[in-house]
Amino acid sequence: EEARRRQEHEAFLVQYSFSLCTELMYEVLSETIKETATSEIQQAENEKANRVAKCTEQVCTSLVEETLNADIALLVEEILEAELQRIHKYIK
Amino acid sequence: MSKDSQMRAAINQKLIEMGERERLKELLRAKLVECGWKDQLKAQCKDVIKEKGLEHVTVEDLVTEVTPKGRALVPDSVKKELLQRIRAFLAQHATL
Amino acid sequence: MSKDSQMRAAINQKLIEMGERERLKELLRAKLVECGWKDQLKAQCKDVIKEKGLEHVTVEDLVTEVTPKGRALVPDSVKKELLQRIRAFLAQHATL
Repeated sequence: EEARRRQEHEAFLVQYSFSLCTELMYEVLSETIKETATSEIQQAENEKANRVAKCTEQVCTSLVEETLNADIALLVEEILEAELQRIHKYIK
Repeated sequence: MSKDSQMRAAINQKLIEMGERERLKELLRAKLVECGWKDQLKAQCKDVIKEKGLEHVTVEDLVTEVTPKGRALVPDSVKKELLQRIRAFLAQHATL
Repeated sequence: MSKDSQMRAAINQKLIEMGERERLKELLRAKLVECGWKDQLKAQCKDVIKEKGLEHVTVEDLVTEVTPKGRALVPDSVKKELLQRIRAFLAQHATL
Protein backbone atom coordinates (compact mmCIF):
# COMPACT_ATOMS: atom_id res chain seq x y z
CA GLU A 1 0.00 0.00 0.00
CA GLU A 2 2.81 2.34 0.98
CA ALA A 3 4.67 1.55 -2.26
CA ARG A 4 1.50 2.17 -4.27
CA ARG A 5 0.89 5.53 -2.56
CA ARG A 6 4.48 6.55 -3.14
CA GLN A 7 4.19 5.62 -6.81
CA GLU A 8 0.97 7.58 -7.19
CA HIS A 9 2.54 10.57 -5.47
CA GLU A 10 5.53 10.43 -7.79
CA ALA A 11 3.26 10.25 -10.83
CA PHE A 12 1.29 13.21 -9.52
CA LEU A 13 4.47 15.27 -9.01
CA VAL A 14 5.69 14.52 -12.53
CA GLN A 15 2.37 15.52 -14.02
CA TYR A 16 2.12 18.59 -11.76
CA SER A 17 5.67 19.69 -12.65
CA PHE A 18 4.84 19.58 -16.34
CA SER A 19 1.61 21.47 -15.95
CA LEU A 20 3.21 24.13 -13.72
CA CYS A 21 6.09 24.48 -16.16
CA THR A 22 3.66 24.96 -19.06
CA GLU A 23 1.58 27.41 -17.04
CA LEU A 24 4.57 29.55 -16.01
CA MET A 25 5.96 29.45 -19.52
CA TYR A 26 2.59 30.58 -20.90
CA GLU A 27 2.29 33.44 -18.37
CA VAL A 28 5.83 34.72 -18.79
CA LEU A 29 5.81 34.48 -22.57
CA SER A 30 2.43 36.24 -22.84
CA GLU A 31 3.57 39.06 -20.54
CA THR A 32 6.93 39.43 -22.24
CA ILE A 33 5.49 39.36 -25.77
CA LYS A 34 2.90 42.00 -24.83
CA GLU A 35 5.56 44.21 -23.19
CA THR A 36 7.94 43.81 -26.11
CA ALA A 37 5.26 44.51 -28.72
CA THR A 38 4.14 47.62 -26.82
CA SER A 39 7.65 48.96 -26.42
CA GLU A 40 8.62 48.22 -30.03
CA ILE A 41 5.55 50.06 -31.32
CA GLN A 42 6.28 52.95 -28.95
CA GLN A 43 9.88 53.03 -30.12
CA ALA A 44 8.83 53.01 -33.78
CA GLU A 45 6.38 55.84 -33.06
CA ASN A 46 9.07 57.88 -31.31
CA GLU A 47 11.51 57.33 -34.17
CA LYS A 48 8.89 58.41 -36.66
CA ALA A 49 7.97 61.51 -34.66
CA ASN A 50 11.64 62.46 -34.45
CA ARG A 51 12.08 61.91 -38.18
CA VAL A 52 9.02 64.01 -39.02
CA ALA A 53 10.28 66.82 -36.76
CA LYS A 54 13.79 66.73 -38.22
CA CYS A 55 12.63 66.54 -41.84
CA THR A 56 10.08 69.32 -41.33
CA GLU A 57 12.89 71.56 -40.09
CA GLN A 58 15.03 70.61 -43.09
CA VAL A 59 12.19 71.32 -45.50
CA CYS A 60 11.63 74.67 -43.80
CA THR A 61 15.33 75.54 -44.03
CA SER A 62 15.49 74.66 -47.72
CA LEU A 63 12.34 76.68 -48.40
CA VAL A 64 13.93 79.71 -46.71
CA GLU A 65 17.19 79.18 -48.64
CA GLU A 66 15.38 78.85 -51.93
CA THR A 67 13.34 82.01 -51.34
CA LEU A 68 16.35 83.99 -50.14
CA ASN A 69 18.51 82.91 -53.09
CA ALA A 70 15.84 83.96 -55.57
CA ASP A 71 15.03 87.22 -53.78
CA ILE A 72 18.63 88.25 -53.19
CA ALA A 73 19.47 87.68 -56.87
CA LEU A 74 16.45 89.73 -57.90
CA LEU A 75 17.21 92.51 -55.47
CA VAL A 76 20.84 92.70 -56.58
CA GLU A 77 19.80 92.91 -60.24
CA GLU A 78 17.30 95.67 -59.45
CA ILE A 79 19.82 97.68 -57.46
CA LEU A 80 22.57 97.38 -60.05
CA GLU A 81 20.11 98.33 -62.77
CA ALA A 82 18.96 101.36 -60.76
CA GLU A 83 22.55 102.41 -60.12
CA LEU A 84 23.36 102.12 -63.83
CA GLN A 85 20.30 104.18 -64.74
CA ARG A 86 21.33 106.79 -62.20
CA ILE A 87 24.83 107.05 -63.69
CA HIS A 88 23.49 107.21 -67.26
CA LYS A 89 21.22 110.05 -66.25
CA TYR A 90 24.13 111.78 -64.58
CA ILE A 91 26.36 111.40 -67.66
CA LYS A 92 23.63 112.69 -69.95
CA MET B 1 -12.46 18.07 -3.93
CA SER B 2 -10.33 15.12 -5.07
CA LYS B 3 -7.07 14.29 -3.34
CA ASP B 4 -5.08 15.46 -6.38
CA SER B 5 -6.82 18.82 -6.53
CA GLN B 6 -6.32 19.26 -2.80
CA MET B 7 -2.64 18.58 -3.17
CA ARG B 8 -2.42 20.80 -6.22
CA ALA B 9 -4.06 23.66 -4.31
CA ALA B 10 -1.74 23.13 -1.35
CA ILE B 11 1.39 23.20 -3.49
CA ASN B 12 0.17 26.22 -5.42
CA GLN B 13 -0.37 28.05 -2.16
CA LYS B 14 3.06 27.08 -0.89
CA LEU B 15 4.69 28.23 -4.12
CA ILE B 16 3.06 31.63 -3.77
CA GLU B 17 3.59 31.97 -0.03
CA MET B 18 7.28 31.16 -0.29
CA GLY B 19 7.75 33.51 -3.23
CA GLU B 20 8.93 30.59 -5.37
CA ARG B 21 6.36 31.20 -8.10
CA GLU B 22 7.71 34.72 -8.66
CA ARG B 23 11.31 33.49 -8.47
CA LEU B 24 10.58 30.86 -11.12
CA LYS B 25 9.09 33.50 -13.37
CA GLU B 26 12.07 35.75 -12.77
CA LEU B 27 14.42 32.90 -13.60
CA LEU B 28 12.55 32.24 -16.81
CA ARG B 29 12.62 35.94 -17.79
CA ALA B 30 16.36 36.10 -17.15
CA LYS B 31 16.97 32.93 -19.16
CA LEU B 32 14.95 34.30 -22.09
CA VAL B 33 17.15 37.39 -22.17
CA GLU B 34 20.34 35.40 -21.68
CA CYS B 35 19.68 32.94 -24.52
CA GLY B 36 18.89 35.74 -26.98
CA TRP B 37 15.17 34.92 -27.22
CA LYS B 38 14.16 38.47 -26.27
CA ASP B 39 16.40 39.98 -28.93
CA GLN B 40 14.93 37.60 -31.51
CA LEU B 41 11.47 38.63 -30.43
CA LYS B 42 12.36 42.34 -30.75
CA ALA B 43 13.75 41.73 -34.23
CA GLN B 44 10.59 39.83 -35.10
CA CYS B 45 8.44 42.77 -33.94
CA LYS B 46 10.55 45.23 -35.93
CA ASP B 47 10.18 43.08 -39.06
CA VAL B 48 6.39 42.99 -38.75
CA ILE B 49 6.18 46.76 -38.14
CA LYS B 50 8.42 47.38 -41.14
CA GLU B 51 6.51 44.99 -43.36
CA LYS B 52 3.01 46.20 -42.48
CA GLY B 53 3.81 49.85 -41.81
CA LEU B 54 3.49 51.44 -38.38
CA GLU B 55 0.13 53.01 -39.18
CA HIS B 56 -1.36 49.59 -39.93
CA VAL B 57 -0.23 47.76 -36.79
CA THR B 58 -1.74 47.80 -33.31
CA VAL B 59 -0.19 46.22 -30.23
CA GLU B 60 -2.81 43.45 -30.45
CA ASP B 61 -1.97 42.74 -34.11
CA LEU B 62 1.69 42.56 -33.29
CA VAL B 63 1.11 40.23 -30.34
CA THR B 64 -1.04 37.92 -32.49
CA GLU B 65 1.55 37.94 -35.24
CA VAL B 66 4.66 37.23 -33.18
CA THR B 67 3.26 34.93 -30.49
CA PRO B 68 3.45 31.61 -32.42
CA LYS B 69 7.03 32.21 -33.48
CA GLY B 70 7.92 33.58 -30.06
CA ARG B 71 6.67 30.42 -28.37
CA ALA B 72 8.41 28.19 -30.89
CA LEU B 73 11.70 30.00 -30.41
CA VAL B 74 12.07 29.18 -26.70
CA PRO B 75 15.04 26.78 -26.45
CA ASP B 76 14.38 23.36 -24.95
CA SER B 77 17.26 23.92 -22.54
CA VAL B 78 15.33 26.80 -20.93
CA LYS B 79 12.20 24.68 -20.56
CA LYS B 80 14.28 21.84 -19.11
CA GLU B 81 15.96 24.11 -16.58
CA LEU B 82 12.61 25.47 -15.41
CA LEU B 83 11.21 21.96 -15.08
CA GLN B 84 14.31 20.91 -13.16
CA ARG B 85 13.90 23.74 -10.73
CA ILE B 86 10.19 22.99 -10.22
CA ARG B 87 11.03 19.36 -9.50
CA ALA B 88 13.72 20.32 -7.02
CA PHE B 89 11.24 22.55 -5.18
CA LEU B 90 8.59 19.85 -5.14
CA ALA B 91 11.06 17.24 -3.91
CA GLN B 92 11.80 19.48 -0.96
CA HIS B 93 8.35 20.77 -0.17
CA ALA B 94 5.74 18.36 -1.53
CA THR B 95 6.32 15.37 0.68
CA LEU B 96 3.70 12.74 1.23
CA MET C 1 16.43 56.58 -51.10
CA SER C 2 16.96 56.94 -47.37
CA LYS C 3 14.04 57.16 -44.96
CA ASP C 4 14.87 60.81 -44.34
CA SER C 5 14.84 61.77 -48.00
CA GLN C 6 11.61 59.84 -48.50
CA MET C 7 10.07 61.78 -45.65
CA ARG C 8 11.32 65.13 -46.98
CA ALA C 9 9.96 64.28 -50.42
CA ALA C 10 6.58 63.36 -48.93
CA ILE C 11 6.41 66.63 -46.97
CA ASN C 12 7.39 68.70 -50.00
CA GLN C 13 4.90 66.91 -52.22
CA LYS C 14 2.07 67.60 -49.80
CA LEU C 15 3.08 71.27 -49.54
CA ILE C 16 3.25 71.63 -53.31
CA GLU C 17 0.06 69.68 -54.02
CA MET C 18 -2.02 71.97 -51.87
CA GLY C 19 -0.30 75.18 -52.94
CA GLU C 20 1.03 75.67 -49.43
CA ARG C 21 4.67 75.87 -50.51
CA GLU C 22 3.97 78.98 -52.58
CA ARG C 23 1.87 80.50 -49.80
CA LEU C 24 4.72 79.91 -47.35
CA LYS C 25 7.18 81.64 -49.67
CA GLU C 26 4.81 84.58 -49.97
CA LEU C 27 4.42 84.72 -46.22
CA LEU C 28 8.20 84.70 -45.84
CA ARG C 29 8.59 87.50 -48.35
CA ALA C 30 5.97 89.59 -46.58
CA LYS C 31 7.66 88.99 -43.22
CA LEU C 32 11.05 89.95 -44.66
CA VAL C 33 9.68 93.26 -45.89
CA GLU C 34 7.82 93.83 -42.62
CA CYS C 35 10.87 93.25 -40.42
CA GLY C 36 13.08 95.55 -42.52
CA TRP C 37 15.23 92.75 -43.98
CA LYS C 38 14.79 94.01 -47.52
CA ASP C 39 15.82 97.55 -46.60
CA GLN C 40 18.85 96.33 -44.70
CA LEU C 41 19.92 94.20 -47.65
CA LYS C 42 19.48 97.09 -50.09
CA ALA C 43 21.67 99.26 -47.89
CA GLN C 44 24.20 96.46 -47.76
CA CYS C 45 24.29 96.24 -51.58
CA LYS C 46 24.71 99.98 -51.91
CA ASP C 47 27.61 99.91 -49.44
CA VAL C 48 29.39 97.24 -51.46
CA ILE C 49 28.84 99.12 -54.73
CA LYS C 50 30.09 102.31 -53.16
CA GLU C 51 33.13 100.60 -51.71
CA LYS C 52 34.15 98.67 -54.84
CA GLY C 53 32.89 101.06 -57.50
CA LEU C 54 30.03 100.25 -59.87
CA GLU C 55 32.36 99.41 -62.73
CA HIS C 56 34.00 96.68 -60.67
CA VAL C 57 30.86 94.90 -59.51
CA THR C 58 28.92 92.17 -61.35
CA VAL C 59 25.59 90.66 -60.35
CA GLU C 60 27.39 87.45 -59.33
CA ASP C 61 29.94 89.30 -57.18
CA LEU C 62 27.28 91.22 -55.39
CA VAL C 63 25.12 88.14 -54.82
CA THR C 64 28.13 86.25 -53.41
CA GLU C 65 29.01 89.22 -51.24
CA VAL C 66 25.63 89.93 -49.69
CA THR C 67 24.12 86.42 -49.48
CA PRO C 68 25.77 85.38 -46.18
CA LYS C 69 24.65 88.59 -44.53
CA GLY C 70 21.20 88.25 -46.10
CA ARG C 71 20.86 84.82 -44.55
CA ALA C 72 22.12 85.96 -41.19
CA LEU C 73 19.73 88.90 -41.15
CA VAL C 74 16.59 86.73 -41.29
CA PRO C 75 15.14 86.97 -37.77
CA ASP C 76 14.76 83.70 -35.86
CA SER C 77 11.17 84.63 -35.10
CA VAL C 78 10.39 84.56 -38.83
CA LYS C 79 11.98 81.15 -39.27
CA LYS C 80 10.12 79.88 -36.20
CA GLU C 81 6.81 81.19 -37.48
CA LEU C 82 7.35 79.48 -40.80
CA LEU C 83 8.25 76.18 -39.14
CA GLN C 84 5.21 76.45 -36.92
CA ARG C 85 3.02 76.98 -39.93
CA ILE C 86 4.47 73.95 -41.75
CA ARG C 87 3.92 71.81 -38.63
CA ALA C 88 0.34 72.98 -38.31
CA PHE C 89 -0.27 72.31 -41.99
CA LEU C 90 1.14 68.79 -41.78
CA ALA C 91 -0.84 68.05 -38.63
CA GLN C 92 -4.01 69.02 -40.45
CA HIS C 93 -3.40 67.63 -43.91
CA ALA C 94 -0.82 64.89 -44.00
CA THR C 95 -0.58 61.29 -42.89
CA LEU C 96 3.15 60.83 -43.14
